[in-house]
Amino acid sequence: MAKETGIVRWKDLALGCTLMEPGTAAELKTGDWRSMRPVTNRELCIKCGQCYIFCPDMVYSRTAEGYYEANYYYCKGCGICARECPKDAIQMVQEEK
Amino acid sequence: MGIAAEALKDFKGFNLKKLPEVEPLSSGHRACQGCGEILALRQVLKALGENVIVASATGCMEIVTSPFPQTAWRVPWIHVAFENAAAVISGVESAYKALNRKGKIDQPDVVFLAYGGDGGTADIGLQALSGALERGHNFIYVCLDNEAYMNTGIQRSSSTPYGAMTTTSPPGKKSIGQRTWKKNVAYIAAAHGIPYVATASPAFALDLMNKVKKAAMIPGPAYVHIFSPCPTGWRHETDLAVEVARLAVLTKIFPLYEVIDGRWILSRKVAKPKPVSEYLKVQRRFRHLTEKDIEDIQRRVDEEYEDLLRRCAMSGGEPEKKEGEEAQGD
Amino acid sequence: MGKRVGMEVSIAAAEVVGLCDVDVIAAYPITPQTHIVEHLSELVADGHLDAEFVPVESEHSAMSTCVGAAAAGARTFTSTSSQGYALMAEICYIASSLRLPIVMAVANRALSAPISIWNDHADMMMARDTGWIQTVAENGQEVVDLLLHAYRVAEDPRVLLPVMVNLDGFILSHMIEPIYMPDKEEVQRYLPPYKPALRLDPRNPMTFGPVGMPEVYTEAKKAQDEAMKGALPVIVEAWKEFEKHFGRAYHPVETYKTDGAEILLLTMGSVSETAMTAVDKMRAEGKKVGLVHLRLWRPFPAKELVEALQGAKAIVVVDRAMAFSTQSGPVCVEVKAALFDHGISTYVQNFVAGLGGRDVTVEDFEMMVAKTSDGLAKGLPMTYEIVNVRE
Amino acid sequence: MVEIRFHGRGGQGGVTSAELTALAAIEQGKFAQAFPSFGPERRGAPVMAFVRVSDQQIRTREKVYNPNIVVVLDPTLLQIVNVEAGVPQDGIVVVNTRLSANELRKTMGLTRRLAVVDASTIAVETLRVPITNTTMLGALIKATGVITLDALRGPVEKRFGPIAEKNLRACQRAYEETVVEE
Repeated sequence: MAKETGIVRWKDLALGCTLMEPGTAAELKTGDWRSMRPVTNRELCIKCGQCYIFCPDMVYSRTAEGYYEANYYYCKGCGICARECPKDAIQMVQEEK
Repeated sequence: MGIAAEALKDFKGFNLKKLPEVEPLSSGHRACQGCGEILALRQVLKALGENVIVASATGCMEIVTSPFPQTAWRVPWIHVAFENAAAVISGVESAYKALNRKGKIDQPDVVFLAYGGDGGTADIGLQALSGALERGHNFIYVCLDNEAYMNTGIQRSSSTPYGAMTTTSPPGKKSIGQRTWKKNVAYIAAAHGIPYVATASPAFALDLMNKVKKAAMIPGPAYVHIFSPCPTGWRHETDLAVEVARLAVLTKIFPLYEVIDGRWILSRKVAKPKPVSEYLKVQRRFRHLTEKDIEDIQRRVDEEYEDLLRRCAMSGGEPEKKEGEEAQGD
Repeated sequence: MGKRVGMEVSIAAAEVVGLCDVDVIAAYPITPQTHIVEHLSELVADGHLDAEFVPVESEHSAMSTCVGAAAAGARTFTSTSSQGYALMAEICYIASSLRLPIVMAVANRALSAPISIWNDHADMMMARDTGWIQTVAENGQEVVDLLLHAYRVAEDPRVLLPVMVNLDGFILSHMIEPIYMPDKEEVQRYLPPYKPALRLDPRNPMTFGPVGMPEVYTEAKKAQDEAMKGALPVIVEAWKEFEKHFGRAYHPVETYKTDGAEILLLTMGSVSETAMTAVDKMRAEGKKVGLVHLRLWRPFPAKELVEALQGAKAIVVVDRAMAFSTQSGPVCVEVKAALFDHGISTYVQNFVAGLGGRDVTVEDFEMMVAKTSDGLAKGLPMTYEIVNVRE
Repeated sequence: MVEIRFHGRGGQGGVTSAELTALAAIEQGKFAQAFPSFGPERRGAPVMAFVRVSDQQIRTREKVYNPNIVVVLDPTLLQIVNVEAGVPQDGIVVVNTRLSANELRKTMGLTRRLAVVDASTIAVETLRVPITNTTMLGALIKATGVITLDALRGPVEKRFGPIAEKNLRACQRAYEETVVEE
C-alpha cells in the first residue's frame, strides 16, 4: 500500500476499507503548514505544562528535566502555546524559508 | 445516594503535574491551525485512556482524523453517518454487554464514547441521542460544540448563538445574522433524567478531563457538552481558541456545571463576570453587532445564568469552587 | 429433531432467528413487521434467547445499532417494512460497505403516498442498489429456511455482506401455515458460530469507516462489487448444504412446469405460488405455459435466469412495484438487460400487479398470458402496463 | 380444498377461531392457511378471517372469494353484512343465533344451507363471557367435519392455558347442540 497517497489496488484494500494499523497519521508532516514557530526560553519557563495541555496538535512532550519540547514535525504554528504561556516564555518567530 | 454519586465515591481528579502521557489521538491529524475542537477531543481522550471504543458522527473531527489511508486513531473508532453516533455506540455497547454475558468475550471494562459536533448533536442527531440516553446504555456522549456546521463551510445550526454571522445566517439590511437563541442541549440531556450531565471547556482542561473521567465511571448514559472554539468559523486569530473558550466561561456565556443524579452543581461561580462584549469583540462573526444588540445579548446571558443558579439552588447543589481559586489550565 | 408445526410465519421467523443465537436485536415497530420483533422481545424476556433487545427510537437507529453491534463482533438482527426501510436506507448502504453480516427480514409493503400498509415490493426495489444480498420467500417455510441460510451466507468469510430476506407483508407475515421448525442442534450443525473477521476491540484498534478520497473510493466500490459477485456461488453452495441438512432445495432461479413451455411467467415472492396454480390450470387446458420464479434478487442471477428463459416464445414479467419508467418495471428491466446481454430477443410483456395490497389472482395470470399470446400472434409491440387499473 | 370465512367483530376472537381451525387441521397432518382480513384491527368493527384446509400443499395466495363454509360469530352482523357473499349454492353458513334455521332463513333471507347454535348462551354459561370464538368451532366441526374436536385440543390448550378446559367444554357443548340442516 502506498502509505502517503492512498493510491492502492482494490485487491489490497482491507475489508470495508478498514484501516488496520492505529495512529498512522503520525507519518504526516503537518509542520509544513507553519509560517511561525514557537520558541521556548527556558530561562523563563516554569515547567507548568500549559503549552502541553493546550496544544491541539500534541506537539509538546516533557523532557527529562521537566521542560516541554516542541516537535516541529507536527507544529502547525497556531500560537496557542505562546498565548497561553503564563510567563511569556514562548515567542512566535518567523519561519526561515 | 444516586447511582452517579455512588460510582463517584472514590473519584480522584487529574493533576496537571502528572497528566497521563497517553494520546489516543495521534499528531499528524488534519485539523485547522489552532482548532479548539480537536483540542477538546484530545483532552477527552487523554482522560479516557486506551480501553475505549469511539463512535464518531460525520463532521470536522471525522474528516480530519481519518482520510484514507492514514488514521489519527490509536483506539478503535467507527464512523457511520452524521446523525447516528449515539445509535452506533448503542449497538457497540449492546454487543459488548451480550458477548460478555454469553462468555464469548471477557472485556467488561471497555468505555464507550460517541461524539458529534453541534450539528450532529443538536440538529440531525438529536433523535438518536435522545433515544440512546432514554434507553440507558452505558456510554458517554460528547458534543463538541463549535456553534455551526464548520465542516460544510460555516452554516448556522440550532446551536449557533444569537447574532452570529454564518454563511446561512448572514447579517444584512433585514437580518441581524442568526435570529434565534442557542438551543441548550445539555438541558435537554438533563431532562432525560440520566445520571450525569456536564458542560466543559478546553480552557479549563483539568475540569474537562475530570468530568469526562466521572462520565466514564458512572454506569448508564453521561452527556458532556464541550465548548469548542473554531478560529476558522468564528473568525478569530489562531492563537485565541483557549482564550475565547475561557472568556465564554468568564462572561457567563458558557457556564460550567454538572448535573449529578439530577442535582445541579455549578463548577465555578462567576462572581465578577466580564461583560459579554469582551467575548464578542475578538470574534469577527459578531463584528456587525450594534451596542443595542450586545445589550440584548448581555440581558439574555444574565437571565440564563440566573436560571442556572436557580436550578442549582433548588436542587441543593453548591458550587465546587469560587472564581479566583482556579489555577491556570484548570 | 425439528418438527412440523402450525405457526404464524412472523412467529416462525422470530423463532428461527432465536435458534441462530443472535446477540443483538435492534428494532422499531412498523406494520406488518411487528409480530416478528414482538416475538423476539418475548423470547428475550422469557429467557429463551440470550440477546440484547434494543428498542430503538427509529429504523434509522435500528440499522445504526446493528452496524455498531456487528462491528463489535455480535450476530445481529433487525426487521422492517416500507417507510421504515426508507428511513434506514442511508445506513443500509453503509452496512454493506463496511462488510457487516447483518441479517434483516423485510415484511414487504408499499411505499407512501397514499399511505398503504399493504403488500407490494416497493421497499425491496428501493434496496436494490444498496449492496445487500436479497433473497425472496414464497411461503412460511421459505422464510424460516432463508433466514437460516442468510446467516450462513452473510458470515461466510468469502462473503461478509448483509442479507435481506424478503417476505410479503400480511400475505406471508400474518399467515398461519404448516412449517418444519428445525431444532437448536440442527441449526448449529448447519450454522457455525460467528467469528468476526474484524471487530472494534481496544486490544487491536482499527479505524472503521475512514474518509475515502477520490483516489480510493472507486477501488472501494470495486472491492464491494467483487464481493457481491463472489457471493453468488457461496449462496448456491449454502443452499446445497441446506438441502443436505434439511432436504429442501433452493436455487437462485426456480422453475415450475417449464418443459415445452412456449410462454413463461416470471414472478418473485408469494404470488409465485398463485402463479403455479394458474399454470396448473392453463396446462390442464392444454396451454403451453410455465413459470420461472426468482429466489435471489441480489446478486442478480442473470446467467441462471437466461438459462431458464431461453427457448420460450414469450415471457410475461410480473412486477410488484413501480419504476415510474417509460419502458419497464424494475424486475423487467433486469430481465430485458440479461436477455439482451445474451443476444436473446424474446417477446417480453411486462405487467405491474399487486400494488399496495391489490390481490393477484389466478384469473389475473390467465389474462396476462392471454394478452401476451395475442400480442405475440398479432405482432403487437411489447407493452408495459398496470394490471386491473380502473380507467 | 375447503375455504372458510369467519365473520365477527374486532375483539370477539374471529381471528383466533380461524387460527385455531388451521392449527387443528395442521395437527391432523393436513395443510392449512389462516389469515385475517389484512389491516388495522379496530375493536367492535366487523372483521373477517379466513381459513383454507386441504389434503395437498396449498399453492395459492389469493384472497378467499368463494368460501364453502361461513361462520358467523355475532348474530347482529347478519343485518349489516352479506354473509353469503361469494358462497356457492352448496355452501353452508354456520350461525350463532337463538333462532331456528327456518326462522333465520325467513327473517334474514338466507338461501344457503344453515347450521345454528345459541353460542352466546353457551359461552356465557360456560365461560362467563359472551366470547363465542371457541364455542363456534364446536358448531363448525359438527356442521362440516373440516377438523376434529380431538385435533383442536392441543391448539386450544396452547392458546388458552388455564382456561383451555372451559373453552373445550363450550366447544363440546356447541358441538352437541348445533342443529344442522339436511
